[in-house]
Amino acid sequence: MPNFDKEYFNIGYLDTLSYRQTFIHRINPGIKLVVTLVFILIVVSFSKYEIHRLMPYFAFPVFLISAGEIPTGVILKKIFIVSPFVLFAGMFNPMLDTTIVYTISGVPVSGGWVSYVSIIIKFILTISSALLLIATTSFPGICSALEKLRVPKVFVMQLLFIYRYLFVLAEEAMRIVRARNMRAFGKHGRDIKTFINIIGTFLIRSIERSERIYHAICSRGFDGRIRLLRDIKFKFTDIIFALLSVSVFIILRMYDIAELIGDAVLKF
Amino acid sequence: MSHHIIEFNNVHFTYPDGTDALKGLDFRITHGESVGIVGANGAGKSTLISHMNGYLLPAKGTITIGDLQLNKSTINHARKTVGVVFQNPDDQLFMPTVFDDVAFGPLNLGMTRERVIERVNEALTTVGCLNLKDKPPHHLSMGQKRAVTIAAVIAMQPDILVMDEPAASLDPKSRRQLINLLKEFRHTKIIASHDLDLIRDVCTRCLVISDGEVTADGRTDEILLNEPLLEENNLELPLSLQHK
Amino acid sequence: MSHHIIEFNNVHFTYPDGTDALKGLDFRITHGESVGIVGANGAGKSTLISHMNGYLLPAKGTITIGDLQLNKSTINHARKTVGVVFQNPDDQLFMPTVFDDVAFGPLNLGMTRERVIERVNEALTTVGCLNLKDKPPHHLSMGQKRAVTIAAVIAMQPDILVMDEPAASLDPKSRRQLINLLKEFRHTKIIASHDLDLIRDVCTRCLVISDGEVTADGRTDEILLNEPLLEENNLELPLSLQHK
Amino acid sequence: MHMADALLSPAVGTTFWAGSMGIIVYCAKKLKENIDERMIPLMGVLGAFIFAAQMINFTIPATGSSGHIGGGMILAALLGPYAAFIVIASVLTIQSLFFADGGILALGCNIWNMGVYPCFIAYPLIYRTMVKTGSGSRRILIASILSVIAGLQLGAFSVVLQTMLSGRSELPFSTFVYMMLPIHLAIGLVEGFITASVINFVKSMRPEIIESISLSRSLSQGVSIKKVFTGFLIMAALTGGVMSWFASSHPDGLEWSIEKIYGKPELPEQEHGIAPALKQVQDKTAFLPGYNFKQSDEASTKLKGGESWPAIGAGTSVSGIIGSIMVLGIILLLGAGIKILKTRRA
Ligand SMILES: Nc1ncnc2c1ncn2[C@@H]1O[C@H](COP(=O)(O)OP(=O)(O)OP(=O)(O)O)[C@@H](O)[C@H]1O
Ligand SMILES: Nc1ncnc2c1ncn2[C@@H]1O[C@H](COP(=O)(O)OP(=O)(O)OP(=O)(O)O)[C@@H](O)[C@H]1O
Ligand SMILES: [Mg+2]
Ligand SMILES: [Mg+2]
Repeated sequence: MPNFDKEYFNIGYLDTLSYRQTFIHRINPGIKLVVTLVFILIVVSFSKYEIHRLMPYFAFPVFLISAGEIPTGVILKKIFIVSPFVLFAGMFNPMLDTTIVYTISGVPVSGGWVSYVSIIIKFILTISSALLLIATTSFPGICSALEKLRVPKVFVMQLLFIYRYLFVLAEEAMRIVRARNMRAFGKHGRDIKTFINIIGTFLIRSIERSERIYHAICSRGFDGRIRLLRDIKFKFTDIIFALLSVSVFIILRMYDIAELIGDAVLKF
Repeated sequence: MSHHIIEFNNVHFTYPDGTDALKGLDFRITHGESVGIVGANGAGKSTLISHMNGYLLPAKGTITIGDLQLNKSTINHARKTVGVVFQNPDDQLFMPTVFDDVAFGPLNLGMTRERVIERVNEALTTVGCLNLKDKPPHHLSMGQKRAVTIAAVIAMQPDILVMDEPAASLDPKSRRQLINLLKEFRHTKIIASHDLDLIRDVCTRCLVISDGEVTADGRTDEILLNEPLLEENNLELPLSLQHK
Repeated sequence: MSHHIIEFNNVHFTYPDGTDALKGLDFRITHGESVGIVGANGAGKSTLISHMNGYLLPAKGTITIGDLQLNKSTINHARKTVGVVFQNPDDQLFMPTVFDDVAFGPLNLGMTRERVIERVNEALTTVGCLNLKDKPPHHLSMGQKRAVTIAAVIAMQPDILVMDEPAASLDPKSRRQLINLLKEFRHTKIIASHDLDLIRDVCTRCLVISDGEVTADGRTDEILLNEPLLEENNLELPLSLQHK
Repeated sequence: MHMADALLSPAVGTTFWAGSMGIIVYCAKKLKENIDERMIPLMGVLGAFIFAAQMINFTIPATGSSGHIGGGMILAALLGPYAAFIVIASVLTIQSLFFADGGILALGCNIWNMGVYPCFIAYPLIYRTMVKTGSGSRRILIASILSVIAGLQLGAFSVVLQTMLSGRSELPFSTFVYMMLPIHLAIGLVEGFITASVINFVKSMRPEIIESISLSRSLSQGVSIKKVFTGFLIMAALTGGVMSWFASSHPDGLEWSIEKIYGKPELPEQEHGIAPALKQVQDKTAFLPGYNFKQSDEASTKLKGGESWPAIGAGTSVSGIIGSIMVLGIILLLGAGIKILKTRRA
């Protein structure tokens, strides 16, 4: 299981970034979602020995970071935190696949190393595009896009509710931990029995909170349907963005740009 | 307009764990009155307020809102008539943005898009939060959350406005703004609070609750000067009258 | 006893989402002082208080408690020395019953059963909540919760007592008892509040915080009468001075 | 045990996306038929609770390290399988976006691994059959431990399978299984114990909560076992069908389709994808338990014998490397350029 340290839960900052106003932030959320999906699919479609062909795809995250004014460090840090499983699962490639595929100035490189590097590059590309999607698109925006894409309403409702109460309950949990630590010195008070008392009480409180929320919803005329007053229109720029980026992804999939450039340089 | 009347008749309530919180409440509030509810900690004020639009239903006795007696089938009417601002704003702002939240009620009332937008803008302007429209509630400060909760209730234009401890954790200036807002609201309003100075500023009538019963009911300026009564109910003279 | 000294030196703090909440705080509180902390909503009072026993650690600058500089290794010392009552009582009562909750701290200090029971009863009696001993905390009224939180901290008999908005939702009598309790507490005490009358009653010194900095620091009776300063900080004259 | 985009092939990723989406639609329909409105905020708050509760940790006895709850089975026990599945799926979706846990393509696999097994296998087949209204706390304890372990083992095994089918990792099947299952057995024991204790705690403090929730999730909450198995059969057929279709035309599905469209058959029949992967699985399990790295080493080299490294000579690879560096350089320069322009204008 991942190590749930503080950084992992520090999602408030990404959320704050998503409310900025740049050209990237203003692009229709649905378009951004679909473009990101296409990007990820194309990236993972490369076979495990292709490295240099993946390189041009860095253009997408780098473009989003710079045009969306997203601090690079934040994204890098997040990528670093979630990496262990991938690093582990790919770790054996260099040991097990020892066919030599490259010789770089006399140093032989095995297929295993190539495929390991390719996994890591894919990892960076796919993870950063997911993070950048959320850093440049407000979550409610993504949810209304999902609704437009015919994702079941109950599911979208759940996403909205969890998003809303995630922050409330996370802070509540943090304050509970604070209260416990204040009166538990060092390791005392962290035993499993106290833990169950705390979690159980927290669960009951959450359930009771849902009752109050239900009442609040009803007080404002809830009848089983949640209505959103929001219509997201397609702007001209949205369509341009979608067409441009998808065709660049496909062209890069068809032509080996890195190698073409490399060839040109070598000839020169 | 009998719409704006609230009447409690011998209302009893017991919490599931056996605590008798209300023990036969009796009172009647008519159109346009502004009523303060005061009393010791644990006297039953919040429990009483939870009955006003059916969050809790009485175990015994009856509650009448407008012309209708409150029960499971009239609960929706009560919810439309009585707008309640509870103690914790987080439980009441459930939508992902301030705009969506304030629009939620009017949309459910079946208004047109334009009317809804107008109402929302109006309500947010009243509480001075129009600039927060696109923010998610978790990016607001406590005082801002409270203001938005009030806007969400105002946007539904309830006939009766009810608030539980509305000034808690507001700084003195925001508290003063809230007092002015309440003074301007022309319909029936009911406010439970320990802030007796606020009650004195806003309410003309005052109910004193003690151990689940009404022990006094009268003009605010009489009740809040009645020192033996105050003493009995864990209360004090409003601070602005305690010249030092 | 240098035990009871708190010193902040150019303390900066930024929340994970980028909010700069403290921007270089400097002050020194010595043994036996009683200090009020006032300021607008969002000024940084609660953030400051969260630093007092290491719930938050400064991004820059140093904090000294007694003889020790506060850091990860001295945090347990700070927690034993400084008892903090935070703003929201809901999050401090995490055990299934009021008794368990108040006993939690003393038990962790390694006292015997008898001593713990004695301490708990004493603390609950002080705040007038002995009868609530077996109730689950989330089933208390707001004011009762606050009183129990105060009991939980008193039961640990800290050297330095810190409270964030301690009187909110207490009824006037409990508020008065709290004031008396605080007056009797002989060690260092620090109180953040919007209740300027309480500050005026309990504290001899007063810090005004504005936008993460100390904008004024002086005798309470001077600061709370300085109307331009108050105005600037969303504050008002204490109500008991607003003769009407 | 979050599956990750980088370890997936498009075929495996999209198949499980489709599978998980199908189940979400199915659950949504089920919920719509007989929902108590109170369930909507309850589900949302419990989803947020699962996140928040993971921030509270405890010391695991004997080891001294700290742990936290996972929570899937608590959700199933409180909400019933359909609502619990929707909540788990939403939690994972938010995790994949905000925490980038796994990624967006792997979301399908993750929902499958962490939602389907606990909600539609462990819960109905183990928990529900053992625990009835009025069951004692010991029964709840045993049922929780068994069902949590079953759910986690199936999920972990599923991670291994998805990784193998995608053919991005060289990890030998048996090693992978040996590493995943015991760890998740230990996690399952602790998690099961906590699940039971929390359920018992809520039951003792507020029995009416459990009752009223289980009332509100009304009658049809029992999952029909026949349906579960039909569902799995369909999914198995779908996976098998889609994958062998992809595998027969080209190992890396999307690559195949793009090239088909743009007519640039670049890589001659490569021999990986499902068929060799399955063969690899067979080979690997055949040396159970006495495999050693050298053997599997040979095995994989042998397997790759037929696979031609896309005709790249030393010359082209050098140009590839130089090109990569240049491309990266250009991208970074352009990115920096945009940033500078933006700050200038601001
Ligand atoms: N959910 C609950 N379950 C059981 N008892 C409760 C619950 N909520 C409140 N009580 C009890 O009911 C009584 C009345 O509580 P209520 O919250 O109405 O008081 P209040 O007048 O609002 O007090 P305060 O001024 O402190 O807010 C108290 O004794 C309280 O302990
Ligand atoms: N967890 C948090 N994450 C991000 N920002 C926060 C957080 N808590 C507080 N802030 C911000 O830090 C600033 C200081 O907040 P703080 O809570 O210290 O104010 P305060 O003086 O206690 O206000 P109040 O009188 O309303 O209690 C505010 O701008 C607030 O929005
Ligand atoms: Mg109350
Ligand atoms: Mg504060």
